[in-house]
Amino acid sequence: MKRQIEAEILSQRRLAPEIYDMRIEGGEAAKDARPGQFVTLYCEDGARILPRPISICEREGTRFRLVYRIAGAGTREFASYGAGKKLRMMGPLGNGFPLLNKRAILIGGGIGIPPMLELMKELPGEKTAVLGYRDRELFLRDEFAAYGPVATATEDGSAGVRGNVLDAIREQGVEGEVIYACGPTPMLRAVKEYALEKGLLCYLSLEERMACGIGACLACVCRSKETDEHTGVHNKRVCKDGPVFEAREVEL
Amino acid sequence: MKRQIEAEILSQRRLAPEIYDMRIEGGEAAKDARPGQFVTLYCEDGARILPRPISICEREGTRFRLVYRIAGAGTREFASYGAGKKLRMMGPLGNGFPLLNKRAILIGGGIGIPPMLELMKELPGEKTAVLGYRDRELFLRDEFAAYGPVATATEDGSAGVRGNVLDAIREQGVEGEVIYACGPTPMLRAVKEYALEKGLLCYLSLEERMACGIGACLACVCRSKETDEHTGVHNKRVCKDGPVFEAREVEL
Amino acid sequence: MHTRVNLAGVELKNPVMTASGTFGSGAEYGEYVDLNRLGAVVTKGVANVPWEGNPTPRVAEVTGGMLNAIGLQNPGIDVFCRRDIPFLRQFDTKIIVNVCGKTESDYLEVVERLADEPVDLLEINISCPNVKEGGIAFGQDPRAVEHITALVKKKARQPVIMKLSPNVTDIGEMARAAEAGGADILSLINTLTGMKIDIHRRAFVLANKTGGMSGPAIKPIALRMVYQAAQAVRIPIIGMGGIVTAEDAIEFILAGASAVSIGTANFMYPDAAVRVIEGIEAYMEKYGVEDIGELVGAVR
Amino acid sequence: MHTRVNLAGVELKNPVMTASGTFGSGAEYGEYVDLNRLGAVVTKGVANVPWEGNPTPRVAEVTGGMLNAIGLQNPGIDVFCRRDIPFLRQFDTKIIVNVCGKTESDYLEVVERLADEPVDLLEINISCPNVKEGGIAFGQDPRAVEHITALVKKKARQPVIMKLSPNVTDIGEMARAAEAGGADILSLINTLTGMKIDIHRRAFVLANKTGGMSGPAIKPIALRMVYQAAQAVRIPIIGMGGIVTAEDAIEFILAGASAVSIGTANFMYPDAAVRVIEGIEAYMEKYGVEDIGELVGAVR
Repeated sequence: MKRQIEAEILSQRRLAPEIYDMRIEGGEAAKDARPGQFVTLYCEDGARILPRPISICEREGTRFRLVYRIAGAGTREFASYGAGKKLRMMGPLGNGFPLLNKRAILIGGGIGIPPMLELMKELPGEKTAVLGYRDRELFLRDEFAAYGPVATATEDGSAGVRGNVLDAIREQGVEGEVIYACGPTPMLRAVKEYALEKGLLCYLSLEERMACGIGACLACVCRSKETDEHTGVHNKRVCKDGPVFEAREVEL
Repeated sequence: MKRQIEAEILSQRRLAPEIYDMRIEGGEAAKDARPGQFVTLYCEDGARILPRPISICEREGTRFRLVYRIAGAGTREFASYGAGKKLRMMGPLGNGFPLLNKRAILIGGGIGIPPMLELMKELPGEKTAVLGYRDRELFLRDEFAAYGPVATATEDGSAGVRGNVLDAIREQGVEGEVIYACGPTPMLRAVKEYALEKGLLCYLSLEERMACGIGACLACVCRSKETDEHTGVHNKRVCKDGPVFEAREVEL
Repeated sequence: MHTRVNLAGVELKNPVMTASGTFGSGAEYGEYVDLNRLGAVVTKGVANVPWEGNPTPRVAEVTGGMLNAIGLQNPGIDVFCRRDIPFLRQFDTKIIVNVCGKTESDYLEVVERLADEPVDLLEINISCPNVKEGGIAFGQDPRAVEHITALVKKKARQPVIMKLSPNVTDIGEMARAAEAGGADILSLINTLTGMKIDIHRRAFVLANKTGGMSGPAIKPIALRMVYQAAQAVRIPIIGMGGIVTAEDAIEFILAGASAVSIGTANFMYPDAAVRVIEGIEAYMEKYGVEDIGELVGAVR
Repeated sequence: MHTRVNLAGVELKNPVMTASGTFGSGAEYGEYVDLNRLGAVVTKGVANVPWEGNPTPRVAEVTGGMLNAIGLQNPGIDVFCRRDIPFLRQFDTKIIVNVCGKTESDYLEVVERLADEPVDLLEINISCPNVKEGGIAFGQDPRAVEHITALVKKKARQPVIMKLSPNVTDIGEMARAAEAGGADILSLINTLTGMKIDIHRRAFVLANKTGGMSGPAIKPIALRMVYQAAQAVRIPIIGMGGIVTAEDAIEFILAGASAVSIGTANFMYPDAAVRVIEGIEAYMEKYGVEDIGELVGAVR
C-alpha cells in the first residue's frame, strides 16, 4: 500500500533569488520515480492544509532533488528548513514523460526547468535543452550542459537569445522529432502550436491548482479533446492522468 | 509606547515531565517587571492566533525566566524551540504582588509555583514557601530553599507532607502575617478561606482564559465583590486589574 | 467495547465514513488506505447524466481550510453503476451514494436507477453551493427541503440521508423540514460559501467567483449546527465539517452525531479516516466506554 | 495619493478602523498604537445600563480563529459618556459608538443619549450572537432589520451604521432591508456562531455553550458576504471578518467595502491596524492608485 511518509530533508540551498534546491529522502517508493513526476509536500503550519506539488528535478536511489520557487507562504515555509527536518510527503505522483528513442527537444520555462533535468539525464537518444529564464539567474543551466547542447533564452536579453524559448529554437536552429515541455501556460500554448506546425510529437507537462494530488477530488482538471474514460466528460486530471499529456490530447 | 517585541530565546530545558524552563530576552521593558506579572507569547503556527500568558518565574536584568507546563499545542510549540529562536512577546503585563514587609507565607500549587520564585527573592521580610506538587517531580523546590524555609506537599505522598498545601501549613506549623498564593482555583479557594479564618492578609494570583492580555476584550474577568470602577459591574479583568487580587476583593 | 452504529437499519462497523466529493468512489484513496476499515464510503455526487463541472481554478487554500468549486463534475449514473459500485462491492464497507441534480426529476432519475443496485444508503445533496441550478437552491428553504425529501422518499428503495446546507439562518428549521419530509438520516454540514480575491491580478481566485469552504477552519460552525440539528430532530445525524482527528470526531459525536464523515482531512492525511477510527477506539478504551452510542449527544 | 474615505458625510483620513469589542474604547491599545493613525475607533458595544456579561470561560481558541461569548459586558452609557468619549476626543480620529440593547427602547435610549455627544457615527449592533435577548434576534429577519433601522434613524443625530449578522441565509436581503430602513452605512460581518467541546470533561468549553467565531478562519465567508451585500445596496459598506494584513483589507475593498475594521487581529498584533494602513499605502504606491476609491468594488 502506498503511503504518506515523514521525509527527511538531507540538504537545502538557495540556487537563485526565490529558487531553492532541496534534497530529501524519498524512501523505497522513490526508486520507481520517472522524469516528469512530482511529489507533494505538506506544511507544518496548521493554517496551510493543502499539499504543495513539486516536480522532481532529479532522483538518485531513494533520494529526490526538488528545485522549486517560493510562490507563497507554503513554499516559503519549506525554504526555511534545513537538513534533518522532516516533512510529510507523498509520491512520486502522476504519469511522467514517455522516454522515446527519438531526437528530442526539451523545453523548460522558469520553474518548469527543473523537471526537465532528470528527463535530460534519462532520455536515451540525441537531445537538446532549450531553457527560458527571466534574467541572468540561469539556475541549473550548467547541469543540463553535461548531457547535451543547451540553448538559452532570457526575457531581458541578459544571456542567450533575448526572448522566449521559441525564439531560441528558431534563432539557434534547434531541431528534433519530439518535444517535451514544461513551463507557464502561454509558453506551452506556443510550444504546442509550434509542434503542430512542424508536425512534431509533443508532450506537455501541465500545472493546475491541486487539492488531493492523487486524482480523487477533480480540482486540477484540464480540458481534453476526447471524452475522458475516467471522468466521462472532456476533462482529464492533471495530477493523475498527467501532469504530462500528448499535446493534441489537451486544450490549453 | 509599549510594544510587542521579537524576543530571542536564550536557552530552554526540560525541568520535569511536561515542565519547561525558558530564558528569553525581554528588552528594556523587562526591567520594570514585578513578581507576579506575566508575559504573553505568540505562536508561530498560523492556526493558533491567541497569545499564551506565561507567568514570570525570574527576571535578571532584561531577561526573563519562564517556567511553564505544556497544556496544549501552543505551549508544545514553545517547548520545541531552542536558543536563538525568536517569538513575539508582550509584557510584563498585569499588576504583580505587592511587596510587603511582613512575615510572609508564599503558597504555590503545581504550575502556580514558578511565579512565587521571583517573589521569594524580592520580599524583604521573613518568608516561608509552601509548595504543592503532584508527585516527586519537585521542580524549582531547591531554588526556593536558597531564600528561606520551604514546606512541601505532594498529592501522592512521595515527598514532604501527603496532601495539599494547607495540609503542609498545618502539619509543619507554618505561620505568617500575609499570604501570597498562586495555583489552581480549588487551592486558591481553600487558601482564601484559611486566610479569612486566621485573619491574615491574602493575595491571590488568578488564572482565566485570555484573548488580548491587556484589558481590552473583557474575556478574562473574575467576579469582584464591589462594582469595579473600570467595568461598572461586578467584574474585574484578570489580565489588567490582576492577576493578583486581595482575596476579599474577588469571588472564587 | 464496540463501535457499531445503526443508521436507519443499516449497521456500520464503525461510525467513520468519507465525505462526499473528497474521496471519489474510493479507487484512488484505496491505494493509500484499507477501505475495509471504513464504516462506509460516501461517493462523490452522481447525476443522471455526466456533468463537466466548473472551469479551473477550482480550488484555493484559505487559512485552516480550502475553497472548492468543482461544480459536481461526475461521469453520470451509468458509468457509476458499471464501474464504481462493483469496485466498492469488493470491500467490507457500506456504500453510500451521493445523489445530485439540477431539477427534481434529475434527482428522482438517479434514485430510481439505484433502486436495484447493491448500495446501502442514498445521500441527497441539496446543498452544493457551486452549481447554478439545483443544489443549494433546494436546501435553503424549508418548504423546498420538505418537498424534495418527500419526493425522493417515495421513490427510494434505500434509506435516505438528506445533506443540509450550513448557509442558512436556522439549521434546526431545515432539519425539521427534512424530518417532516420523511428523511431517515441527516448529514451536515455541506460547505460554507466563501470567496478569495487575488489583489495583484484584481480578480477572483476561483473561476466560479465563490466556492464552498471546508477544512478545520469551519469546524466550530459545523459543530454548533450539528448540535442544533440534534436538538431539533429525532432521526440520526451524520456530522461533518473540518474533522481531522479523533478528538474532532468525538466532539461531533458528543454534540449529537451518530456517525461522522472525514472530508478535507483526506487531502491532509490520506489515511485520516483510519486514524480517526483508531483514535475513537483509544478514547473509548481510556474512558471505559462500552458502546459508542453512550457518547452520542452526551453533551447538551 | 490619498486614502481618505467619506462615509455618509464623515471624512476618515483612511479606511481602517477597529472592530467593536476588540479594542475597548481605545485606552488599553492606546499604550501600544498611536490612535491618531486610525481612520476611526469603533468602541465596544454600550447599552443604556451596565451589563455584567456572561460567565467565564468567555473565549476559546479554534483553528485560525477564536470563539467569544463576552455577552456585551459594558459599563453603561453614563460611564461611557463621562469617561470614554472624552478620552477618545484627545485623538485625531473619528469616534464610532457601537450601540447594543435588549429591547427597541434600550437601543433608542442610547441613541438619544448620544445625540448631543461629540461622536461621529453610530453603529447599531443587531447581530451579537451571545446575548439571550435582543442582539441577533433583531438581525436575522429582514422585517425586523428594517423596522429597528427605521426606529433608530428617526432618533439618531449622527449617521447610522447597521451591523449585520452573517448567520443568515441571504445577506443581500438583510442588506437591502437595512437600506430600506434608512441605514446610511452597513458593517459586516459580525461573528459566526460556533461551538467547542472539551471531550475529556465532556462539556462545552464556553460557559455560554456557543460563541461568536472570528479571526482569519472566517475571512472567506466574510469576504463573500461583503461582496454580496455590495452587489445588493448602494450605501457604503464597512467590511470586516478575519482581516489581519493589508492584503486581507484590500481583498475586502476590492470586493466592495469602502472601509474595513480590524478585530481579532488586534489580539495577534496590537498594532495590526497601523500595519494595515501602511500596507494599503504601499499597495497603492506600487500600483499607482491615486485615490483609494478606485479600488472599492473593483473586482466583480
